Amino acid sequence: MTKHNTKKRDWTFAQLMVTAAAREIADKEVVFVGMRLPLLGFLLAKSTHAPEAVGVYELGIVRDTLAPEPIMTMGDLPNLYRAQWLADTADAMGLLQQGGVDVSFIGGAQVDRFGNLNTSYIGGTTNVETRLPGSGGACDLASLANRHIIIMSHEKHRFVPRVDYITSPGFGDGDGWRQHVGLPRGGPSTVITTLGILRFDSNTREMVLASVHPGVTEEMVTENTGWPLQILPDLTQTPEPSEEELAILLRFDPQGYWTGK
Amino acid sequence: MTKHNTKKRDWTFAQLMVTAAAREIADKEVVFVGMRLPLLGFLLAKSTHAPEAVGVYELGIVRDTLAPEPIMTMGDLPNLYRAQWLADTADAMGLLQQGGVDVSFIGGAQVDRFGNLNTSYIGGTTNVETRLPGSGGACDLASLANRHIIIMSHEKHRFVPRVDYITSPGFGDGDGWRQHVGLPRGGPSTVITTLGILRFDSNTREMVLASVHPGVTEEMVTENTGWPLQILPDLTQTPEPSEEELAILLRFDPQGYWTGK
Amino acid sequence: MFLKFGHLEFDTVPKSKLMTLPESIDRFVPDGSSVAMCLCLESLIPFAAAHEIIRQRKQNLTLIGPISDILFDQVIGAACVRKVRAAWVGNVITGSCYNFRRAIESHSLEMEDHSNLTVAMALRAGAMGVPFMPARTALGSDLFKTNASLKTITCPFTDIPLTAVAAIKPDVVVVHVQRADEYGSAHAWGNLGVTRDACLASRHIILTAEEIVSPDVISRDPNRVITPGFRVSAVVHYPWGAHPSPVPGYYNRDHQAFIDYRNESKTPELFDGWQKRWVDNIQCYQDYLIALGEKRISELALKHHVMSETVDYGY
Amino acid sequence: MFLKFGHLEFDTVPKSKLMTLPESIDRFVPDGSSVAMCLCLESLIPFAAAHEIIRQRKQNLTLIGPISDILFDQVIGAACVRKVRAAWVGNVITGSCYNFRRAIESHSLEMEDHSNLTVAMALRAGAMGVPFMPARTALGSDLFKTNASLKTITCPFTDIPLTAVAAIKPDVVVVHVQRADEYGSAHAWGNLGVTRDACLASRHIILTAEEIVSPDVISRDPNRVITPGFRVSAVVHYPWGAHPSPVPGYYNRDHQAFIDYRNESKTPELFDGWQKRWVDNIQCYQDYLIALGEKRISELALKHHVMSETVDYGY
Repeated sequence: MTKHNTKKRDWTFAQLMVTAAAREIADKEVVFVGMRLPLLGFLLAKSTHAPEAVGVYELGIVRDTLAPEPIMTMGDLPNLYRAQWLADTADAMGLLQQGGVDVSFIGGAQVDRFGNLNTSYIGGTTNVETRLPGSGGACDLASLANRHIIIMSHEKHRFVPRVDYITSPGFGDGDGWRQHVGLPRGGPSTVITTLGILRFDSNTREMVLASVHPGVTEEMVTENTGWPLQILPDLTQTPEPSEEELAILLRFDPQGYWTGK
Repeated sequence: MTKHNTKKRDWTFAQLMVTAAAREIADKEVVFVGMRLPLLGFLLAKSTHAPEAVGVYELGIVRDTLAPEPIMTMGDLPNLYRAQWLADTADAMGLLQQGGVDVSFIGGAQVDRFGNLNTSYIGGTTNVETRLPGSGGACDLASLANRHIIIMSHEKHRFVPRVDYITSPGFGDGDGWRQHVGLPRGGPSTVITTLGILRFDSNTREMVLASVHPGVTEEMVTENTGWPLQILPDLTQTPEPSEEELAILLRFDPQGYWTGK
Repeated sequence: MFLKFGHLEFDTVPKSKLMTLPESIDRFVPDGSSVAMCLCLESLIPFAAAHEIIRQRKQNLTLIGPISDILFDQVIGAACVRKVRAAWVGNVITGSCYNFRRAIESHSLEMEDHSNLTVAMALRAGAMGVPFMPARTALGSDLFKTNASLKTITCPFTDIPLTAVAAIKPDVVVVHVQRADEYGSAHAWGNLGVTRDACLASRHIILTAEEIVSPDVISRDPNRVITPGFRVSAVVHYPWGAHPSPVPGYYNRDHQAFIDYRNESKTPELFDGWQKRWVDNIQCYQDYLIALGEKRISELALKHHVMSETVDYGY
Repeated sequence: MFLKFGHLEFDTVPKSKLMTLPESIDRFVPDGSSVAMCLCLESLIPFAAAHEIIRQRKQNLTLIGPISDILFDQVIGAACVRKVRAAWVGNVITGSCYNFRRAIESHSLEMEDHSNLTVAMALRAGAMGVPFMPARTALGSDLFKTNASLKTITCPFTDIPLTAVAAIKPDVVVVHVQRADEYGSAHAWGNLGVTRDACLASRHIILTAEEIVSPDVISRDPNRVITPGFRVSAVVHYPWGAHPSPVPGYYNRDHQAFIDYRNESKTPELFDGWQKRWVDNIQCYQDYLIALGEKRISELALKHHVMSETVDYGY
C-alpha cells in the first residue's frame, strides 16, 4: 500500500475503497462478484442502497440474499445457503457471455492508461520477473460485462504506460479498439485505488483522475502514476465511509482480514 | 406391414424383429435406445445375454437396470425409476458425439441401397407428397454411433434406389463417403425388416440380404426391394424367437401394442 | 421477505410473479413471438399453456423444440403458427400428426429441420451467449437443405469438417415444473432434456407449476433449481398442466389420450371438435379436471413412491 | 444386485470399483498423465488424492483446472508436474503461490494461460465431443500469446470475430464427492464449477468420497448424480479428503490452513518441511485426522443444518 499523509481518521483506506465500490452498484443490477474487496463491496451495496442486486459467482452460484455469516471466499458454505441457483461454471458464465451482467469488479497488479490489466507476467513472457496467479475469471469479466470496475493499489510501478501483458482487456490502445478486436461490449468504467478514483474519457478512453481520497493530494496521485495523468477539471474528494457503512462492513469482515489496517 | 405367406406360427413378425434386434447387442455395450421396437429389443437383450448393457436415452437418461413396469415411451415414469443418471439432452448426446455409444437403433420410412434413411419428406422438399415427423435423434444416431441398426417394414416403395431426402446418413453413395463428408465414425451395420435381415458389403457399402425370416422366400424379398438386391451366398434363415424370449417380450409389451398381430 | 444478517434486517419485498395463465400468455407471448416448448421431450410438456395460446388465437408464432409429441400439432391446427424449428413433429406412440402434415403438404407452414442434437446445441449456444456451436452430426445429410441455421465449417485446430449450428434465442420459453415459489425459483426433476439450456437462452420464461410452495422449500435445495429465479417473468399455478404427458412425482402418462388425439385430428373437422372440447371449452384447471374425470385422474396417479434422500446445505 | 422385472429376476453382479487411494492413483494416474482437478473451484478440492500423487512421486504430469487454490502449487512443489493448463494458480485468500512462481520464473514449468471461461468451454467441448467451442471472451488479450489452444476465428453466420477454444480431454479427472456407491454412482452438491463437464470429457474418473453408501441411496435421486456411474474407474472412501477446502454437508473451509501454507511454502526448504509433515508422513485418512486434531475437526464441523426437501421419483 502507498504511504499516505493522513490525519487522524476512524476508517482504513481499504474500507473507503470498498465503500466506493459499493456505490458503483445500482439497485437491481446483476453483479458478477469477485473475491476480496469487490465481494465486500457487493455485500455492502446489497445492505444499503441496492437490496435487489443479484450476485453471480463464477463457481456456479447466483444469490440475491446475503450469506448468513461472514465469508472469506466465494466457496465458503454460508455462501451456498439459500442461494438462488447452484449450477455449472459454464452456465453461470453463460449469463455473463450473453451480456446479462451489468457490472463486475477486478483487482489488478499492473494497469495502464487505457485500463488494460496484467495479473500474469511482470516483465513479459520471455523474461518473467514475477509470475502472478493469472486471469482466473478476470479476463472474462473485463471482456464480457457491460462495464467493469478495477480496484487496486496506486503505485508507480503498477500504473504503467503499457502493461507487460494484457490479462484482462481494457480499452487496448484507445477508442475503437474493443470493437476492432471483437469484444462484444463493455470496458472499464472506474478505477478505485488507494489514492483516488479514476474514470475514462469517453473520446480517448484514457484514464482520468476524478476524485482523490481525503488526505491525498493531486500531486501524490500524479507522482504515483507512470504516465502524465489527465485530471478532471472538477476534481472532487472521495466521500468518506459513513458510520453506518463502517458498521455494516465490520459484520462482513469482523477480523479486519481484508479491510483492517 | 407386408403380407407374408406364413404357415402357422406362435410368434409375430414384430416379435421376430425385436428378437433379432436384441441379438445385435453384445453384453456391456452402450446402447442408444430409441422408441418402439428398438426399445423392446434393448430390454430383451438386457434380460437375456446382455445384462450389463447400458442404455442412453436422448431425453437425458442413462440406465443399466430394467424399468420396473412396462413402458410405452422413453419418458414414462418407470423409466426414470433408479436411473443411473438423469441429465440434459446435450450431455447425454455428448456421450454419443464423443464416440461413447457402441450401437443405436433407428426406424425408417424410406431407405436406399447404401442405407441412407428418409423420415422427413417423401417426394422431396419442393413437391412434398408426404411429410413425415422428421429426424428426432435419428440423424444424430446415424451420424455418431459406432454402428447403427435400421428396423423397418420391407416394402418396395420404402426400399428405393435413392431416398428422396437423407434424414439420417448411411453410406451416402458408397465406400469412402462418410469419411469424405466428415462423419467421425460408424454407419449402418444391419437392416432388420419384416422379411429378413440385411447387412452391408464391406467394400461397396451396399446392402446385402443375409437372412430371410421363416416362411419368407428370397423372391419375396427381391420383389419388395426397389433395386437389384445383392444376396449373400450363404443366405440363412432368421432364427425364430425362443419361448423364453417371447415370454420376456410379453412382460414388456403386455397389451401387444408394439408386437401384437 | 427479510434478509437477515446478524442484527441487521433489510426489508426487501421482491415482486411476486404469480399470475393467471391467461395473463402470462397475454403479456409474454405477443403475436409473432418465437416460443420454445416441450423441452423435456416426452414429459412435463406444457399442454395447458399451449391451450391458452390457442384460446387467445395467437398469430404468426415460431415454435421451437426438439420433439413436441402432439403439442405443436395442436397449436398448428389452431392456425397460430407461421414456422417450426424442430427435430420431430408427431405423436410419439402413434406416428405422424395430421395438422402438421396438412400444413407442410399445403405449404402453409415454414419448417426448419433439426435433429435433437442440433436443437440442443443451438439452445446451448444461446444459453452460453455464443452465436454458434460446432457439431459432428448431420454431415452429409439433407438437413442442410431445409435448415439455414446449419452450415459446414472447418475446425481451426484439426481441419476436420464440422457442422456449425447457429444459436437459437427464443423470445419466450414455456416450462412446466413440479413446484415453484411466487418469485420464480422452481424445482424440476426427471429427464430435463433441453429445458435448462432453453431457459438460459430465452428472453422471457413462463413457468407453469403443479404446486406453488414457500420460497423456503425451493431455497433449501438450490442445486435442484431449474434456472435462476431472477430471470423468470411469470409463475402460474396450474395442476395437471402437463397432462397427458407425465410429471415425475405427480402423475403418469395418459397413453389413451395420445391415441384418442390421433383419431380426433385426422381431418380438420374432427380437429375442430377436439379443440372445442379440450381447449375452447376450458377456462381454468378446474374445468380441465372436470373434463378429465375422477376415474382417469386416479388411474394416472402414482401408485409407487420413491423418495429422494435429503442432503445438507448447512454451514 | 438383482434386477427385478415382474416375476423375472436377473442376477447381474456389477463389479465393485471400490479400492484404496494408493491403488486408484497407481492404476489410473501413470507418469505423463494429464490430470484435471479442483473443478469446483474453491470447494471439494481433492487434496487427499493430490497428496497421494505426491507420495507416489508421479512425473511429468499435466495439471488441468480453472483455479486450483493451493493444490496445484503443492504438486508442482513436489516436482511431479511438467505443464499446467489453468486460469489461475495461487492461494485464494493470500495471493501468489511460491512453488508455482519459482517454477515459472526458473522456466522449469510449461504454462498454458486460460481464463475460467476458456477452461470451462474447453472441458465442455471435450464433454460434448466437439474439437472446439467458440467464445466471445479474451479477444485482444495476450492469452493468445501463451495459449496455443486459443485461436481467433470468424463466425460463419454473423461474421464477427470469436475466440475458438480447443477441447481439453484429460486422461483422468479426480473428483471429491459427498457420497458414492461402490459401483461409481455418486451424489455431489453445492457449487459444481466445471466438474460435470470435466467428468464427461475425461477418459478415466477417480472419485474420492466422504461416505460410501448403498446404491439405493444414490439411485433414489438420479438428478443429483454427478456423472454416469458406468464411466467411473475408481471409487475411494476418504473422509475429510478435501480438507482444508469446504465440503457442503460435511465441513467448513479451514482458512488457517491456507494462511499457514503460505508461510510454510515461502522457500523450497520450508516446503520440504510442509510436505514431510502433511503428505509424506500420512498413509491413510486416519493418519490425516490425527494430524489435524480433534479440536480443529470439531471447529470445522457444520454448526447449522439446512436439509433439502425430498422429491418423488415414483410411478
